[in-house]
Amino acid sequence: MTLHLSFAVWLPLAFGVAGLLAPPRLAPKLALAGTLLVLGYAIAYVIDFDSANAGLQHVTDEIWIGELGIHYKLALDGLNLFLVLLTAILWFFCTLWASFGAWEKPRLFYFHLALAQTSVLGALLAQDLALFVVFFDLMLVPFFFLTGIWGGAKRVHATMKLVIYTLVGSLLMLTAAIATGVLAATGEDGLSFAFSDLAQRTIESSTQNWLFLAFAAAFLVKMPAFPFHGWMPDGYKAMPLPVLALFSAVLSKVAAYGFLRICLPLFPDASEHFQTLMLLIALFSILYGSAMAFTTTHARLILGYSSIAQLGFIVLGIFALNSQGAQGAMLQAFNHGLVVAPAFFIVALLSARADGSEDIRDMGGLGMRAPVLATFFLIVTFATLAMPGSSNFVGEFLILLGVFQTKLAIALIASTGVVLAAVYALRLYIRTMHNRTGPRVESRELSLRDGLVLVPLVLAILAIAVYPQFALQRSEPTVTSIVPSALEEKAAAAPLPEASP
Amino acid sequence: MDIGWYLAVSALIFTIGAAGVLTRRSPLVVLLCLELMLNAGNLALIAFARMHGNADGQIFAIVVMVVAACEVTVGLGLIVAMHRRKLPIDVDELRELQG
Amino acid sequence: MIPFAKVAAPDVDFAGLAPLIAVFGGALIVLMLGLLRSRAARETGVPALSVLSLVIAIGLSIWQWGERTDLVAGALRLDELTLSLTIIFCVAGIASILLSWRHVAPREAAHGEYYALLLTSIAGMIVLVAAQNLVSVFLGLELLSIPLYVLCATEMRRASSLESGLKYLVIGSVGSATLLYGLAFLYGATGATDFKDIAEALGSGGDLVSDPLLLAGIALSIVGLGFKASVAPFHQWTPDVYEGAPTPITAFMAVATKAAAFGIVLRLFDVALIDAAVDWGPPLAALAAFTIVVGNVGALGQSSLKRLLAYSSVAQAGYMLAGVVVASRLGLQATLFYIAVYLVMNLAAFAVIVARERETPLGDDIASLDGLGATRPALAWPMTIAMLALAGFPATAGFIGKFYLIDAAVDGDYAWLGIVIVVGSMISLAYYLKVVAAIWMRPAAESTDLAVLTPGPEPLLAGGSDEATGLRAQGEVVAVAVFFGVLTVVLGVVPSPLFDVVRDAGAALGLL
Amino acid sequence: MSSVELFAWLTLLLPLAGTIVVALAGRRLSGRGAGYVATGAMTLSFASAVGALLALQGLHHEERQVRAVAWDYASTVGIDAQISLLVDPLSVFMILVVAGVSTLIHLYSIAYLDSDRGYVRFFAFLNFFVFSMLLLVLAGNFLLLIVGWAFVGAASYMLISFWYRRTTATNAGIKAFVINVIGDVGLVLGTFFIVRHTGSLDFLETFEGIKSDFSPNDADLVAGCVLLLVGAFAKSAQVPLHTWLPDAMEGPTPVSALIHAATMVTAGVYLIARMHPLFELAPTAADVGAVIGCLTLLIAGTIAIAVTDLKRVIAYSTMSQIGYMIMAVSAGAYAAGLFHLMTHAFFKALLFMAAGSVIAAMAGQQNLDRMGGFKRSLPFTYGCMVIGGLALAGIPPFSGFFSKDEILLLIGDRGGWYWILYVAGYVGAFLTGIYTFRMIFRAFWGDSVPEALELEEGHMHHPDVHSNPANGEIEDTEVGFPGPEHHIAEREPAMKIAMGTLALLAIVGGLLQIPKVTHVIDHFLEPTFAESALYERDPSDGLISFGLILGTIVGLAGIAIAYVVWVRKPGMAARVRARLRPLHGLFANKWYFDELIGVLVVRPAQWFGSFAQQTFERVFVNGVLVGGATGLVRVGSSAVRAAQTGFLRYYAAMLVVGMVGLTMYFLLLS
Repeated sequence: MTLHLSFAVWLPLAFGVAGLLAPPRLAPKLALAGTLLVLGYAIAYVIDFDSANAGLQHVTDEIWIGELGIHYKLALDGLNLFLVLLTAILWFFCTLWASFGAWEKPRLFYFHLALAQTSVLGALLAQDLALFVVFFDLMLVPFFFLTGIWGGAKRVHATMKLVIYTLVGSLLMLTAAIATGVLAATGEDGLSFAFSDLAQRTIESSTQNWLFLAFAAAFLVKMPAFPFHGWMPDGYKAMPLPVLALFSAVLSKVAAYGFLRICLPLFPDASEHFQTLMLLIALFSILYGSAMAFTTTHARLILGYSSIAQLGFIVLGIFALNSQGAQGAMLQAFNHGLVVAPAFFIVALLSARADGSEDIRDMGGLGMRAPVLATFFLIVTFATLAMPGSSNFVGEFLILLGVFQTKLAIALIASTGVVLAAVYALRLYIRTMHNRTGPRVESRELSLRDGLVLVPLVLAILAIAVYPQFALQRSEPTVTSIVPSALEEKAAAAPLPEASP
Repeated sequence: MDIGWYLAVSALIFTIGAAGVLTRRSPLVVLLCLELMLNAGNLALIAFARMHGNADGQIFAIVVMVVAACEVTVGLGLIVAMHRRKLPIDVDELRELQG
Repeated sequence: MIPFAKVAAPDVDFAGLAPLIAVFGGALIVLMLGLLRSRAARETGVPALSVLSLVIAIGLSIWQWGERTDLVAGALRLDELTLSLTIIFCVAGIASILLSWRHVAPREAAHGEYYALLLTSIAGMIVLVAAQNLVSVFLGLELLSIPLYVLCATEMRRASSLESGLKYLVIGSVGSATLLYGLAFLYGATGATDFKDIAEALGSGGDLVSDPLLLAGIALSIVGLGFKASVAPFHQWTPDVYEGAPTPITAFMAVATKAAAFGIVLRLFDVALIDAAVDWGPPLAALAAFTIVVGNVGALGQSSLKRLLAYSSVAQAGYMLAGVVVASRLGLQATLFYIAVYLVMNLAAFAVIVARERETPLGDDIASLDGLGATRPALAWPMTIAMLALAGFPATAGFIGKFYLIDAAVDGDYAWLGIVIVVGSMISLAYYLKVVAAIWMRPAAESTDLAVLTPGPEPLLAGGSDEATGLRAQGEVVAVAVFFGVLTVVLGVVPSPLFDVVRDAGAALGLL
Repeated sequence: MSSVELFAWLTLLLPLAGTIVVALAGRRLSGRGAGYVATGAMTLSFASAVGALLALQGLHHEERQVRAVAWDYASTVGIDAQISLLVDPLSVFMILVVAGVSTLIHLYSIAYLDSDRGYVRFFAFLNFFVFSMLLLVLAGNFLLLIVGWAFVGAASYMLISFWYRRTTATNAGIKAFVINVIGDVGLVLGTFFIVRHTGSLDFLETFEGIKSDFSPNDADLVAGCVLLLVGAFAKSAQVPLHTWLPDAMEGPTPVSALIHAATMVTAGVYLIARMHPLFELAPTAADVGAVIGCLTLLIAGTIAIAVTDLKRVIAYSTMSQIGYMIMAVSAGAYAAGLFHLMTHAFFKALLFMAAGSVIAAMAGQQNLDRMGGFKRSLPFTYGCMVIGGLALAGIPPFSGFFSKDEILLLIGDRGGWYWILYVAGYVGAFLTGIYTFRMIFRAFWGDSVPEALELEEGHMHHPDVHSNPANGEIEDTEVGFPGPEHHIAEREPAMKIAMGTLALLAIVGGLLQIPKVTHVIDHFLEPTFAESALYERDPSDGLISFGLILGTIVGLAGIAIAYVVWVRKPGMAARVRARLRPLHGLFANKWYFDELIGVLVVRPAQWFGSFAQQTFERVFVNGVLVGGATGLVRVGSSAVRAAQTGFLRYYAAMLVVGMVGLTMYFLLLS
């Protein structure tokens, strides 16, 4: 059974272009069709996936630019399988959600949405460093327009800030990526950016360091991690919610994925060298994000800062530099995406019931006539705060266990983040659904149409909560093959000191 | 023979020309000074040609003279055009474009 | 009895000179044709003929592709570098002719002269990049510059046009004088004007490489050529001249002049002075970095699009210089690649500016683009693509170009220059994206719609004010914009053909 | 699948099924339908629990530890978490208590919660809670234990803020939840410390390997056990993590009876008993548990004397009783601790139910000062209250007497410094007597308050406007608090049955385990504690009889004092209070624990939050990082544009300067 990955990658764009040419009222339908097809593909991939195989599957490998040694190489493995699935799921449902609203210039809107999906899928599936960079930077373009054209107040300023800020990192990454390829290339075997080739070649530690830092800059800004989140508040406030849901749920994961895919395998020494630094950044992200989340009153920003904290956990797991941490990070990336998107959807519903306001001070008592909505929101809330029994908990459990075994103190401090999460998540729930009814609030039950978006996502959350093993067993071979490689090379670099007689 | 002196002179001329361009406000004088700079180059070329004992430099110099002539002509043309437009013949007045 | 003086007629390789001849010939014919009475002949025939001659020149260059011979007693060199650049000049020429057609400038300075000068300038460029002899270098340089001085000033009703002309002339002459002085020193140091001989002289070892005469020569030539390529701190004429000159001419200067300058820079430094690379490498790298910063920083907060693009062209010059600095074949190819890409990106942008200058009373102010996305998608998309490409976004030619340049820089142990390039790009985002934002994210100003809707009849009296010309049909302008916009994306996705071209050109300079 | 496993699964899943059915179909069920469905589910669950008991007894003595595995939950990279139950005497004992008491409380709630708008929601939550509790006690590995642990906390949160329009209720809810999460974290970290060495999350495997994995009092093991204790303390409301329990009384009374008396709060006791192999290998940690338990029982006792809120009195007494249990299981008196857990479940649930009846009669008013003279109007409730009270005060032959005495007996038998705990235990018993009967006397004796009189005339008091007794804000009756109708045991057969049954159990429950006479629980639990060194002990007869007598005397003395102070000499209470003002202040303000935590934890967190929000974000993140960079660029930009003067000669000058500079550089190079 061969499922060409190129289809999955380019389908959305194809439909997007078609929508651009079709009459406006068809645009949303075409977009939906495209995303649905991709979702079908993704599910097929998951079914077809050989969970025993640590290597690449469904490989597509062409030379794109021979002169620069850039391959057009796509493949699936345990690292990106579930992120691809996540992308497919969320894009379908967010497009569905978007199709509820009426956008001016609809064709352009859905075109950019599709372009975004193509670039994200490309970045996830790319098995060539340069190709990854291409898609990674391309991701920003559609979001620049989506925010700038259809965004809220101060959208132009916000979108400029967002794009420039995040590109600052990405461009450094561009140089680093090229340098990686060039410096890794040796006399006999020429320039090549394919991960498989790069993994064979070695780069001296001193060089690794600055390369690593450049990549880290790109990823940390994109996530965002403290203190590189300056663009986040404005950007989040300005984006249209369906777009924001995608941005927060998927793009940050691509950054996390970048660490696993690039930094650990290609710069093992540097990863080792900067481990503590990265762990500290992660730790601060957790604490700072949480603190911000339980002080701000803007519903979007609560989720935004909570994402900073969650991403902090993911980075924590990645830089535990052991397979538990990596597995946890992998799972958590999937979980967080799956949880935060419906959360944003719920925020949309809430503000619709609170007279358009997204400030939790204007909400309250919304659960009164909406038991179903309240229930779903409660489930999402518990998942957000990584309540045991949710898949998020399994993720955090693995992450903390991983860190616990390398840097005990950090694990202990980080665990307070779990408590803080409980505070801000419940605060959001209570201040909106419970307490006295707000002045301009009218409590309404979930409409059937909204149900179409919310119910499947919540069901997905429950499903993965009951059987996280489904994801874990598929990602395990790859993760274990990637992470220890970072460590054993380190071991090779520095042989264990002999016990002195 | 020692061409040091020739070079010194040409350098002097070049400097004078440059100084003139920098100090004079009338485009006409500026053009003259440009001529000086170019001819400083010529002098150097010929001197070197003499030193190396080959004709390349001299040919070069002759070419330069031609070119210099064209340049000045065009310059004068422009100045005339400006005069027709009643624009001040003063390089310091040309400040519409800046920033 | 008087012996017959026998003058051996030199055997001229007409095939090799064919492109040059085509352009020169075109210039002469056009000049003649310009004297005709009928307006149709002057206003349509002349540009058409000029385009034709350029097309022929392109055809001939393609025909000559692969030839590597010396022409005119070794004064000129025919190889892929020359030919590829020739094609670039001709394309730029055709574009700017199409933009000039029905533009105000040629009418004010009789059509014949206008187009003839343009063609002459192109001829000069060809000579310049083919030059492998100090004399022909200077000759070519002046041949390309002097017509441009005039062309800048052709919109004689606009004081700023004249001003830019004079400024360009004076500063340009200082530049050429400097160059000349530098060339003189080079000659003095090496005793040769032919690049080959110079290279041999340098290559022969000895302490010539550290001879003050040579070094002074190099320094002065850097200044002279850097001026043409608008390398900071010799860039200051650029914004003023670009802004003042008629927009089609600005477009031409922006792409062609820069290409020519870099063409000769490549030949002079990577062929003749290659062995002195240790001397000129570091300072050139410093200049490149400085240029990148100055250009990008200067472009911020400009409200005139032409001025903005002028500064951006300064920055781009810095990027290209990085390719020269590394003094490697890879660097040469990267530079050449970027020159081509740069041409494509800029022509798209300038075409849109021309169109808007005619459609709106706002001239080249950035506000003239407000709401373009809604009113004129055919112009909005090319401009957007061009801006994103200049900013180096992927899936555009600009990205590949930068990629290649950084690749070369890192490969030549100038990784820090690679960093400077991306830092520059970061800054550049601020103004490129501002343009894109204006196109898509601002409401359209009323006046523009009006101008679009009523493309009134052509006023009988030739040469009205800008407003009068503003209401003219301009299919060709839009066509140029769209063509180069599309090309930008195509080259961004399938750059391989361009890579083949630059590989040949790189191979042509055997010394590397 | 063996019958044991089958019954275990049924016990676990029936309440869950109940939840789902009620949640989906509840609104369609008429009247009390939801209540009946939920109670039915619980009854079946209890039945299958009994089935599990029988099936387990059917097995051979050594085989009474059954693992029931469903599927792999998270078994990857070195952890092996499955959906697996551990069915052994301990867990069966727990599910019997939990399911049994829960069934009765469901029954009680059918009537008590009637006419509450949240009726359906209530039973859905209640069933879900029982499911979580059963999951907790049946869990076969650490991960699943933690899951149950957290679910219980969540359910408790949902039920505490059941009347979510009350800010007091929501605040109490979040407080309870957050403290419970702290417990979860403790549990998780504790697990890490242990798993790190044992390499397995499964209980049985962990316990088997434990001796080889750890040396006695191994640092990691002690750390792990102490962290487990943190979890236990948070759940079981032991100092200093107890502050949520009194506030939790915001929940409906049946909730207090079920969660905050009978089941959830005893999870800590279960945990320690379950982990006894670890604690016996880490005596230091065990001693910490014992000491904290002891402290709690004293502190809670003293507070219970001072507070005036009926339910809070019972809540503090719960804390104190759980103090006994924690002390017991930490000191190795496992059977005794669990025995007390059981009897306590009976009489404490009973007390809460009775209190609920009184509160209903008071139309939601819970303040003891406003009560009095309900003896006549609420005879049945009064009877139950007295029975519960006697059991709680440890008066023979009521159940509490035997269980409490056995605990103290075995602690005394440990000798050494445990004597301190022994003495403290009796002091606690004395306090118990006082506060229990203070409560009873003040509520039921004395002269009747208007509500009581009204009830004697045969109709219940209903205020025309409902207000939250806690803070007086007007109730939002849309979510039905307090339901327009109140329900007292006297008029509701369902409540009568539930309370009657519990009263009976409270009386006879103690007979299961009478020193020297019956050892039912000892023998039943034996397989679980087979490995334990501390399990089999028989104290000297002298100690036994001394303990029994002392216990009786202390209990009676307490009651007597309560009688004197609050019945015989009215006004003496005031005088005592005046005499011991500082002490009373300390007690009445609950030893200032809330304030302490506020200063140490809450305030700093809030300060950090607002600092980040108001200062750091603006100054550093946006100011220095973003503003700094952009500012730098701006400066450069203005500089470049300032240089662009437009003066031709200036440009020429720049050109020349550049030229000279470059030439200089090159000449210096040579």
